[in-house]
Amino acid sequence: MADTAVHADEHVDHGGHYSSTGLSNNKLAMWMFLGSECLLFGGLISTYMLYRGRHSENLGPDQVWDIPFTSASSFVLLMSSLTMVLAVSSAVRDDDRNTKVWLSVTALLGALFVAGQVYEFTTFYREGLGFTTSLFSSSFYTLTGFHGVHVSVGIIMLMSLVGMISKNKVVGDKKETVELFGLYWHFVDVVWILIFTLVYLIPA
Amino acid sequence: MSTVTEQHDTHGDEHADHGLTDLGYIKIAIFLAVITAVEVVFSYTQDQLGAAFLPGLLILMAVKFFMVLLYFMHLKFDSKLFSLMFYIGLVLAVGCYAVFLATLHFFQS
Amino acid sequence: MAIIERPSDAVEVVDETTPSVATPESSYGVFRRPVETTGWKSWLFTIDHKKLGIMYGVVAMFFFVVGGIEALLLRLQLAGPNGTVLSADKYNQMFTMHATTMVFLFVMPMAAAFANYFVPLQIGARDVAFPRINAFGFWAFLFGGLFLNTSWFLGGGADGGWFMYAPNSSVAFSPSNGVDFWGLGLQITGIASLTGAINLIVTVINMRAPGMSLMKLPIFTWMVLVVQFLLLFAIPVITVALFMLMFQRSFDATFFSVEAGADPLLWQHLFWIFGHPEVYILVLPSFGIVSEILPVFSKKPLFGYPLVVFSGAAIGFVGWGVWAHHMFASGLGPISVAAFSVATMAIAIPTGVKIVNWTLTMWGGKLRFTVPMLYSVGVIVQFTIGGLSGVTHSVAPSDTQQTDTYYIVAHFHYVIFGGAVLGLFAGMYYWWPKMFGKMLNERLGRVNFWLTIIGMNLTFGPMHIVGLQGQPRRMYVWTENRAGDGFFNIGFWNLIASIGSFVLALGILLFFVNIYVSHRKGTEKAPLDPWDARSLEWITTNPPKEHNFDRLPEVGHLDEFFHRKYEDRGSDGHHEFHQIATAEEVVAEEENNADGHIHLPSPSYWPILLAFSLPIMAYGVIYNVFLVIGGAVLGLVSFYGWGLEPHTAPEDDYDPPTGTAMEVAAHG
Amino acid sequence: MSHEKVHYRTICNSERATSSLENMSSRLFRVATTVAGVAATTVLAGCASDAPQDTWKPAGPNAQKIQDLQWPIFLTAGIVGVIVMAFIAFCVVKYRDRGQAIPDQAHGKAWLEYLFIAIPAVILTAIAIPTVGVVMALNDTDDTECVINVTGQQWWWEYDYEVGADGTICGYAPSEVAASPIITSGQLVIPADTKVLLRGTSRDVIHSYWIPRLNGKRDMVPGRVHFLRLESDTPGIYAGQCTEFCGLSHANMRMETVVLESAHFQQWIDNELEPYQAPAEGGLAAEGETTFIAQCSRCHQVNGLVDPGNGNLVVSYPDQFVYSGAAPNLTNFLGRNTFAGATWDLLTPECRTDVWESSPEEFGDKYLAGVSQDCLNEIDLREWLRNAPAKKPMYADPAMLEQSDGKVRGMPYLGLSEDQIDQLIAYLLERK
Amino acid sequence: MFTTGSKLLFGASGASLVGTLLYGILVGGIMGTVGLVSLTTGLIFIAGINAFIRDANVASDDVSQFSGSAAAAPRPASSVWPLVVAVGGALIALGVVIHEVLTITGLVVVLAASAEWLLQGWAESASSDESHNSEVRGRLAYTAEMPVAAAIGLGLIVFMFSRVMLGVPTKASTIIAFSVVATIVLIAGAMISRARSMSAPRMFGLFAVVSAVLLAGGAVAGFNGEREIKEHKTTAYYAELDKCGEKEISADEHASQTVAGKANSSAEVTLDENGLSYTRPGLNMVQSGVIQLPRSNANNILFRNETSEPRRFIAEMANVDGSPARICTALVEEGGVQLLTVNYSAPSFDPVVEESGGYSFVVAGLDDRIEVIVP
Repeated sequence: MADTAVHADEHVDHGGHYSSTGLSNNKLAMWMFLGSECLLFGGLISTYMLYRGRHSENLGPDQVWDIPFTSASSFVLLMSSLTMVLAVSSAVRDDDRNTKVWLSVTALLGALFVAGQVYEFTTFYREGLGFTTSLFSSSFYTLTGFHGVHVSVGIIMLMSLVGMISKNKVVGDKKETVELFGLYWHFVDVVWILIFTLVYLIPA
Repeated sequence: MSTVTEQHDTHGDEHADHGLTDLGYIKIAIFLAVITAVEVVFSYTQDQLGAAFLPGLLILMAVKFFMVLLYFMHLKFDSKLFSLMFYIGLVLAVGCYAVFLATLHFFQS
Repeated sequence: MAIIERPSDAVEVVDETTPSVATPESSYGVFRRPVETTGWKSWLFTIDHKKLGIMYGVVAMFFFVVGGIEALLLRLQLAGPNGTVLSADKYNQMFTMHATTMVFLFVMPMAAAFANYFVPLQIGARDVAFPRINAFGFWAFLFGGLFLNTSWFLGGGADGGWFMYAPNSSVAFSPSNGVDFWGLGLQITGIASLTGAINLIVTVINMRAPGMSLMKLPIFTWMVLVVQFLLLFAIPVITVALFMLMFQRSFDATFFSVEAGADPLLWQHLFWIFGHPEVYILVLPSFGIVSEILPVFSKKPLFGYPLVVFSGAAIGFVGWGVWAHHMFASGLGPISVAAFSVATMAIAIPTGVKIVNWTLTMWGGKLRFTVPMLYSVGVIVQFTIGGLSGVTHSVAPSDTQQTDTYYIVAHFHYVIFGGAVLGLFAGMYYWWPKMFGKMLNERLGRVNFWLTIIGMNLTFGPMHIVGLQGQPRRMYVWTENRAGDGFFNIGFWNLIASIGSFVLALGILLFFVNIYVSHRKGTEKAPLDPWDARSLEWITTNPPKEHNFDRLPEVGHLDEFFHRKYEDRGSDGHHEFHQIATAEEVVAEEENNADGHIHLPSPSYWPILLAFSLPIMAYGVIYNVFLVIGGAVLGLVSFYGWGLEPHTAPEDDYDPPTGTAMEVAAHG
Repeated sequence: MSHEKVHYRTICNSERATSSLENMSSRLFRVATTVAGVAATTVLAGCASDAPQDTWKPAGPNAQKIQDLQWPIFLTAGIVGVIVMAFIAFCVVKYRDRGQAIPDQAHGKAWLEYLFIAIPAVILTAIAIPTVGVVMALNDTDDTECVINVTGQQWWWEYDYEVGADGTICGYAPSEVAASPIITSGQLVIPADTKVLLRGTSRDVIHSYWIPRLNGKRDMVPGRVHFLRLESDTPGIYAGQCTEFCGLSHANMRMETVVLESAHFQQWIDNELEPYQAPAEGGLAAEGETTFIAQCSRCHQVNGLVDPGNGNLVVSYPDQFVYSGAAPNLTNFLGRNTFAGATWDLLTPECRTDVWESSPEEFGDKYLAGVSQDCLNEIDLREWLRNAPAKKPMYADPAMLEQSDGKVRGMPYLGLSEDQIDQLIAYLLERK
Repeated sequence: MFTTGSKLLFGASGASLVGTLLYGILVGGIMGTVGLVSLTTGLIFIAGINAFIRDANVASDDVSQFSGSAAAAPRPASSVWPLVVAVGGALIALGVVIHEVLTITGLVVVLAASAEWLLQGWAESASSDESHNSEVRGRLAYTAEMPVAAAIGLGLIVFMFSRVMLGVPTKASTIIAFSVVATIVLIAGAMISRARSMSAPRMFGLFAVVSAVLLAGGAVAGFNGEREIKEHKTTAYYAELDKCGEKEISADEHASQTVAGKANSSAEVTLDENGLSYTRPGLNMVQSGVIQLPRSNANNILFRNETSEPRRFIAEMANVDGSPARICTALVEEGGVQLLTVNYSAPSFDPVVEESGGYSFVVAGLDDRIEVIVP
């Protein structure tokens, strides 16, 4: 840990508290949380990679995927990352109106992505890939389900953030809160980038 | 009785956030969309690519991963401590799970 | 409860003649933010790291007694051949719950107790970085522990061993709800540890006193930092495994069922990737405590401080690469077995460095053998025995002879009881005056120490021999025809171990007697600096004020308190230390120029509510899905209640300023 | 050891000081007990008795390889332990507070610290190299001469002998061509001086096959096939026990490996494969046969058993009644001398010690004699037939069954009457 | 703070809640649980009302305080919640007739609306100045309103849009619908953020129109049902029809050709030019002709095809009652690997098995076979 011997006044982070590294506690906590989430999604992805061939006599991965649709939904999640960044940059410019607009657009795009997931799961289920059909299906649904829950929680946070900004109830530094929500959202998008390539594009 | 919740007025010593401009972000987003499209094309032309298929896909994935990480998540411009926190988690995850899959003969053809 | 009218700005409350408007007790009635500083509410809704530390300690000691009773029952069953004290099923539940309670509900929370209480004090901070998350962590741990132990009354405890290998953990092989309670209970305590880890890492990195660089950090805080990093990255792995176990048991997924072609080793790998960092999480905090205590009673700084820090970090980091040494006999390929065997040996080096540095700290010192010092020397001795017996089965071939026998039981009891639990007792005796203002009785402490050491060696020593004579672990009964003949056979050693366990129990009982004796009426208060200590937490009153430091201390040296009390007047290499200030003077100097406005975050009831929603959801998974939805809604609402709540309560949450007699009188 | 002396004198500071009496007594007392404790444990370990599963008494080349690697490491650990304890004890005695001045606040000497990294590193590399060698040696199974399938299930072991392509079993040609391969349980019979490879799996949970005197243990994991090399030069009976927690009766899941000379092994194979002889008409054994067919043949298979009533082959389907899908094959039940997961003896105590403690030369004949009428331990066998779940805890009572869809785990309570038990014992006496 | 009245009520509802839980878990029994549950809800409802109605706290005998209190003074403002409660009640009735989902939604609407109604009544009487009242209401309500509103919004969008995508006739049209809506949202967002002049009410109007369209689309798609998605036929299905033949069947197209994690396989069967052979992991002896597998135990058999044209691997199971006659993999291309989990319940010397030719591993279209002995 590089010992940042920085003189005192620079140590006051924009939260107003004294801090030894000049960084905000919340952002440090969020990055640590994302670091530990790597382990969580890493475990789920490696379980999926182990069990992807295990569907004795049942539907295999490539018989079920609908690559065009999934790439469209990946495109949507990517764009929601863009709108999130625009929301953060307008928050930094203290332009509340645009922040709210871009946050709602991000939430809407996220909702579209989740709708796409629900659609995809229903079609797989109709095609005979239930949660308990085979090891491949159990591990696939668990991985994408966990990711879907993270996206949905993110959307609910985004929508309530819009509500909080409009009612001016945001506790602490508004810029930083929007930035932290942005970090969470980008992490969820980054995890989908991994899932999209490893699960869908690499044929079993 | 003032009922406005404590609103810290952020005093201006915030170091200039020299991230990208909005236009810069849009350019990156388009670049990522193009890479996604290339990846999908890769997945359809597996047999033409032969051996370069798997490494190609993985490299494209890594490029997208780090693009979003460094630019959208501002890791490139923020303090090294944030990158350290995230990269310890990433390295541990990739390392441990790679060894775990290796012991289960995952990488044998 | 409901609101009494507030004076509206429009109406000018001027003369006394208008009806005496009952000033608002407060505007929100029962939903008011709790701001009391005394009484049960101050404990229930506290966010003060000291109160939470004490509560962690009390609950951990309670679970220590529960785990201890389970251990005594196990030893009673194995005292003689064909034991009838416990049936096979009860025995399996007993040893599973003994291990789970001791690891997850005693040693980890006890370390959390010391970490919560002393890390802010040692780095010169007023509180942890996120006080309300700290409160949530404690309550989630408490509810998780209680949830885990309600399994006894709802169909029997978990009965698959503390690492709950698959397929034995599936519904067909352990039909009772015990394993569900085990899995969901550990999820809840896992969430508690994860939030605690994030909280403490940010505290140590970001809230050190001015001047305290990372290389001037007290060694206990260093070890806690390494432990929290281990927790931060280990808990998600066990969360993945426990979710899969839950899906398998409650929603009949097929993760570990062999009929679908599953590989049971998936559970073993995931559990031990968490499991091995977990055992370093157990032992490193008490390494930190011992490294704090030895310099104080040797009157010498810790020998090779930077190396002790780096070896702690090395243990933590290399700990991630050795997990498969728990699985040498489970059929990994020869290359993996050889690789993990060598990696496991590599861990012995930093551990060896720690033991040597402790001894060299004592070398040339001025040793005073108070009870904390006795316990610390006990840790060095017992942990060395445990460490050396560990080296013998880091060698894979000899591990295939020893794994899953009582030799391993002996090894990990020497390492965890000898290494961690003795260290925690040393910490309690050392920091008791700081926490409670009273000294624990020295004579009773010595008897407690010696009984514990003798009991421990009598119980776990013979297990080495019984293990090498081939008695496997987790056998609910041993019989004559496998015990071998001659006087010193397995039977003899099992009997000695059982007797030893009761001596140990007596030793531990004496600790509680000591607490009672030292806190009776009339026992005088402890002096401000009873041990002539060295680190920053002693520059506070006993027990410390709510805001810890009147002035954030300016830190110049590693052992700041020692350097404020003593000055080196020697010249050209010859050292001569003279006391320049007593502890009282140092503390008084701090009080004289206290900071003006100290703003402390105020208590809140959202953490306990959010923590309470977790067991409701867990019961829902086992009994009825609507409970899950109810718990989820409660969780969501309290999550947002917490999110919308400012750090410090706006004034209208407080009772009217107690200063104005009139309101108080009117309100009555 | 020489370097030890040098560095001790330099760093120990020279002041001497008096010490109060009280400190002296507690110090000596502590040092005495630490040294006594360490000495006691090592001494007592030495004179432990010869338990059957002693891991320090190898009786085969594989266990010998482990033992040759193991004992020097125990010795090194002991020596390092004694040195460290002495180092601590010396420190504790020497530097007690005798009122000396505040010691030099030394923060540590770099070279000393690196020395104490180097020494363990050297010792550990010295241990690591032979370890890797032995790991590789124990795992190469190319020179296998005999493959036997070992299958663990809840709470007993089953062995079936691989019939090679040329019809031989472990290289021994049976006198008649076998209708079905040899299946036994509890006691694994192997020829002496042969490189036997156990190919092991499990039918329900993870078990672990371990004969301490022949080789280390190997987990038998369901859905996986693991290999364990067993070999022994001296005939005899070597005890072992399942050592991976496998549920209720993990403690009652034992096994023995019986090592026979090649002639005796040939005799054993021929005895195992001789066709089924029905018991003499009208005798108690004949009634026992009908009771066996009625009560036991649903799960227990006796190869070649023909139902006298309708003359067709009696085939048992344990997987419809037992959750793990198998029950011990009783074709040569009294050919072995333990039963019910090798936990109880079929021999009376005297006969048992006679067979178990016999010298390697006459062990073969004693073992092949099987269990005679007067040597039969009737108490345990009757108790087992009367109420098996009471004797050995198994999930055999219907209340616990709905999770394992109605199938029992282990032998259920059959409610046999006393004379039915007599008939069965008479019948079983002929199964050798 | 707690008046005696509310202490009694809160205590009673707490006690009955615990009683219901204990009774429900330990004893069970429909009648008891229903009775206790209704008792608890009643008590909680009354305690709730008592907590919200202000005068419960004023000492009843102190007339001066009562007359002076603000509750008596201002007229309660108009509120929408009574209307919503009525709509909820209607929904419940409607649901009983049409579909019970409506009843549940009606119930939820009634509960939510009455909670809001009580809250508003309580907040209004908090004090006479307006800003404090909204502040008080906000502080309590937002904790529940914001997340629940967000969750309902998310649920609506996801459900409605997925119904639309399922209702659309072909796969291609789903993708088009999906990307079109996404681009519209994106462009609309860009335009709104550009156009500074957009005032709040116009934006609110736009938002109302969009949600109306979405609801209508979802309802229409929901009612006329999903498009017909046919179920993929698996090799298990064809095995029952005894169609594990040589030629390709619909279960074969782009079947996956790799199996990860080969550590836990009982045997690896390889088909090459000179026929079928197998190796057991850990014992590198290539064997053929006969293989011995344990009985009633799941064995993972890996099949690797080294020949040039695609082959199908079949395990003959000699249909002992209950188990299918044979199970087979999909067609394995050259160099591909597939997994088959076999479980033999009867021994190979069982007469039923012997009549049907015994257990064996065969490849469709070739006569080479590996006989399986099950002891």
